[in-house]
Amino acid sequence: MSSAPHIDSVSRAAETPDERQPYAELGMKTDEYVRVKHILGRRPTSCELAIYSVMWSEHCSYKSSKVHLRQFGTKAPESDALLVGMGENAGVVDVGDGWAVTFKIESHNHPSYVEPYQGAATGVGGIVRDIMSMGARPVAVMDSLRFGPADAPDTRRVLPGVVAGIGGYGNSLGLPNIGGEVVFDESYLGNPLVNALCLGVLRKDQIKLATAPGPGNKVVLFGNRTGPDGIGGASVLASATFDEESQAKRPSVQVGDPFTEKVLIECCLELFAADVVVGIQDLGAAGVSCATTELAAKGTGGMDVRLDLVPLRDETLRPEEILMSESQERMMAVVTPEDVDRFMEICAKWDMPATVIGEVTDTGRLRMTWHGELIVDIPPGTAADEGPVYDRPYSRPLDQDELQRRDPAGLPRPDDLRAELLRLLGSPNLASKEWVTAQYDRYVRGNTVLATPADAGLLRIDEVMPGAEPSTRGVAISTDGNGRYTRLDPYAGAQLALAEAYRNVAAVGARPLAVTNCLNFGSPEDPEVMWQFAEAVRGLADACQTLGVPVTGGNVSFYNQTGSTAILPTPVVGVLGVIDDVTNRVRPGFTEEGATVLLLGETREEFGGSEWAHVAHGHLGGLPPAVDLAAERRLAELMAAAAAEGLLLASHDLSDGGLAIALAESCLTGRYGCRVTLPADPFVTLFSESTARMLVAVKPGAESRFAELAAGIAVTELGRTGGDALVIEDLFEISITELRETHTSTLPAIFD
Amino acid sequence: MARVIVDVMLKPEILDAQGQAIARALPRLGFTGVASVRQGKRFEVEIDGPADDAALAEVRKMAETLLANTVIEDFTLRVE
Amino acid sequence: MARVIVDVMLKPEILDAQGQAIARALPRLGFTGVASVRQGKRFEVEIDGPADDAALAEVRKMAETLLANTVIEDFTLRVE
Amino acid sequence: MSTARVGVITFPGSLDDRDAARAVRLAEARAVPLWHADPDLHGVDAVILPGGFSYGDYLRAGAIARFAPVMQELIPAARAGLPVLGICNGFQVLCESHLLPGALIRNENLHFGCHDQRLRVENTETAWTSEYSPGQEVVIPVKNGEGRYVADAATLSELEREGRVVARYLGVNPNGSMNDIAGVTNEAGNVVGLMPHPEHAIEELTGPGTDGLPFFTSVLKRLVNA
Ligand SMILES: Nc1ncnc2c1ncn2[C@@H]1O[C@H](COP(=O)(O)OP(=O)(O)O)[C@@H](O)[C@H]1O
Ligand SMILES: [Mg+2]
Repeated sequence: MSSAPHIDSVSRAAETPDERQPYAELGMKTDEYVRVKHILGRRPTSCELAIYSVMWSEHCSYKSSKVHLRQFGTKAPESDALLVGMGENAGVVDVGDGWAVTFKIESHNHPSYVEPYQGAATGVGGIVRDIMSMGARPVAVMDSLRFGPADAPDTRRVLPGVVAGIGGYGNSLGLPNIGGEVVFDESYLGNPLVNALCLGVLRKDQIKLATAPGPGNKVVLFGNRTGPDGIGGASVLASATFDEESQAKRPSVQVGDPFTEKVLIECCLELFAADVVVGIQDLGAAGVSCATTELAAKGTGGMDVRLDLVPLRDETLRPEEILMSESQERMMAVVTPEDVDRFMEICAKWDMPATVIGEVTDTGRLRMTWHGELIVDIPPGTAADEGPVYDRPYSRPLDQDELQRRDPAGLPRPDDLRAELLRLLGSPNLASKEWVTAQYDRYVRGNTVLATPADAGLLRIDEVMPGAEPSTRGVAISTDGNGRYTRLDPYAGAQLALAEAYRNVAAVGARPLAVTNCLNFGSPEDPEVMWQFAEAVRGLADACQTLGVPVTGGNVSFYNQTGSTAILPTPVVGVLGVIDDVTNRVRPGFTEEGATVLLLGETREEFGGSEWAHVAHGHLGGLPPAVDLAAERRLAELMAAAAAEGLLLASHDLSDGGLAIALAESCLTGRYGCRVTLPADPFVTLFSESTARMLVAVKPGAESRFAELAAGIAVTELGRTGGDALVIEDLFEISITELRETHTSTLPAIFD
Repeated sequence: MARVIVDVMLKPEILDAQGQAIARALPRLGFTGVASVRQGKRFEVEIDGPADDAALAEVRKMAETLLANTVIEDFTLRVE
Repeated sequence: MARVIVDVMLKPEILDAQGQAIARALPRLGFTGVASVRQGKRFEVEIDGPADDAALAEVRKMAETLLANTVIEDFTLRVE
Repeated sequence: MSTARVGVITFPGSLDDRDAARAVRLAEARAVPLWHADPDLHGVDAVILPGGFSYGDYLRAGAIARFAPVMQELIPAARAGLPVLGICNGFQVLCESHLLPGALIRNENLHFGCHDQRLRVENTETAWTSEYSPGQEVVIPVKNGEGRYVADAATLSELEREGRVVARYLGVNPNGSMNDIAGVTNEAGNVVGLMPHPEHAIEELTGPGTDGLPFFTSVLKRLVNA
């Protein structure tokens, strides 16, 4: 290539110390740029600038959130289960019998707004590769989604594309989708949230880490070739460096290739099984820049890379663009020289392109060359770990007090409770999500014990990998988040998200063990948003400590706002639990007649941020329901004990829409109705959203044993299962047919 | 009545996984001499009136908003 | 180097659900005057040599065996 | 465990191959993995082509898999009477290979759909359905994006006349299949293609029931009696 004059080499950088560089256009602050110069003792080359600008971006460096996220570590509860904590691609939890699981949730919000299908698809692809890079087999996915009002025209553009993208990608990978959320609110209209979670399983002694130790070891890039994907931002770099003609417009979106990802999964697992991988890292945001700097920083400390060896889809790509490309379905591995042949053989079996592009060194420098010229020479840790850290100012929003004073207690209450129940049941947030979930494969791999509409997804982990020990265990997982609660009180709101996910996992009979989270907020440069963020993190960290479930990892998504209006602060929390004998799981739904229906926990008059206030009055104000972590914990212990003894026919946690919705859904899922009597004020009993509550149906004959176990918990006997209607004595009845019609027609009417 | 053909192809810089999968399969099937394959979509739009400028402008708008996803695809129009 | 275009459309007797869905959506988006829409596939096959008879015969075979399923689809070839 | 050996082919992009193998084991036969690139059936007594998206189904479902080396062995063997079951993507591959008539195209509603589906087993004479009773109603998951069975009028009436529709959708037709067809067989009854996934209905714990198991025990019985 005769392009030598265009290459901004290290020596050229040294000779032209004052050349103007487009650091500001790349999102870098002047002091950050000055710091890079200081680190290098000269101006960076354009390739080095590319690396620092992306590694020090909010997305990769967590510069605004780091000071707060530390609490997840400092407040972490003691846990024997945690094998790998925060700071790696994903946390790893010991689930017994020699097995471990890894899980993490990540956002792909903005790309999904720009191009819903591909944005959501590549969101799934990215989180799956994170899980693979821990040495695990990905075994399930979940998706937590937020959209503008269901009937808004733009929601009709975004939602079907997002759902098709998640299904199109996840289904093609053979990963069952075992749960998630779909929530509608005005605030997400220009900022939908697409958070994808992946769960992986591995043998406890086979954890892989993103590290490149051992000088002389080879660095292998494998998977799809590198193209100009997602490097819209790099074009400014191009304009400073390149001639006109190479400035062809670069796409800012990435497109997914799920077939290649599926083959990549199988290929990686075979590489792991053959034990030919020393360290491994997925290529996600910041692509080669991120993989090389992070691998080198965590390993022996040095790496030499020949960037011109990176296989390209588009031969006109420049080194800066290669460094920033976000082409999907790529991985980077560190392999000993003796194992390279075997490594390549396995890749060839799977038809997976693989190329040695460099070598681990002990120089403490990441060096890259382009056709023989040195274009990068940096200490990798300075890019990967020593990015800027901001303690951004925060302040309680001016309207917070007024918002909290706007108490829903004074809202007019309905006379016709039957109509009110149906109105809520058919409202977009509470209506059946089958239109969405039917587009996801929940059966593939044959280990799905519970999926939609169960409170938590549940997988049996037996026979996940060939030659594994038998195990009777199952892993349950749920994600939850409530932006309205969090808006009213971010500290409590994050705790309520955790409490709900924890309760959902308990509902199926599993013991909650560990937490992941995705924190979706507006701009961190807005002190009021920053306050929401700080409060949410503090609340979550405190609650995790109290409940004894450590945060193992997560993701922060800032700048979710349209103009100066931020989304509702939306921490999404995933809780993972274990059930020792998966056949003891408790199912949702009244599947038999004659079981005693009990309400566990206390109901108070709590309507702040409730679905009722939202649907009936478009009202948001007051305080969210009270958090009672001790009660959540007791409830979870009761559920685990009752499940283990096989006392329960059915269970369903109470959350949005309260008891009314829990009863209706239990009738719908199980095909039997029930006849119940309300103990107190019918309106409050039906629609309040008090926490730490569960609806259970106890098997005939097990009542007294259950009562023994439930000592210390408020238990209200409501009635019995049976019949083909939901009957509320002295008030009303609704046939299951009518419930179903109301519940299932809302989304199809909008999206078909 | 007239027929307008709208051809929609992925922008050249976007990964064409479909075309790539076909191109990779060809040698296995004994087809050699193919440098590359790209896969796109073809729409046949039958319009009620003649394919005059106004009608074509209408179809162009249709292509832009519905038939093609201009974030990742280019399209061309022709009257058949 | 030459480029051969292979257009593949469902046989007319097979219900084209994609085309119909588009046709149904058009009036909602304010497009009138469209009688029908059909959706098919378009392949751009770049061949190494010239598009002579032998090469075209090769591409035709490729279309018959791989690019189209002649049980349900028709195809046409043209050099661009 | 019987000594019958049932091969399960893995193509790149196959997804339900482990599920099919599990079903074979639960039916008490031995599951033998077969690899797309290995042109050898390793002497198996029957073959299952599992669900998934072979080669991503990027061109057309099953279009590329049909040309895999293992298919060059399988196609003549199936013509000679080897029992072959194609599930979902496997059904698509069998149609593309012309072992079964017709084709499977994009669902009428254009969505991928995953449902617990009611079906009626219409033909219990095939290698894979003899353990059902004629007209038996079962619930088995369907999940597909290109599951709409189509064939020309002559083929369709021939299939109906000869009783070669193996199973039909009851209630809502999930994909717009002609005549509610969920599965068909060849003339000899040894090759069966099925859109629903019986391998996902073999255990109470993980499926909507165990209605799918007889597909796998049927072939076993046939092999043991052979
Ligand atoms: N909200 C959070 N809570 C806990 N850990 C977090 C959070 N956000 C990010 N992290 C951790 O910071 C590290 C870097 O995150 P990220 O950049 O998303 O990982 P990756 O580089 O694998 O994509 C990870 O270990 C991640 O788990
Ligand atoms: Mg990662």
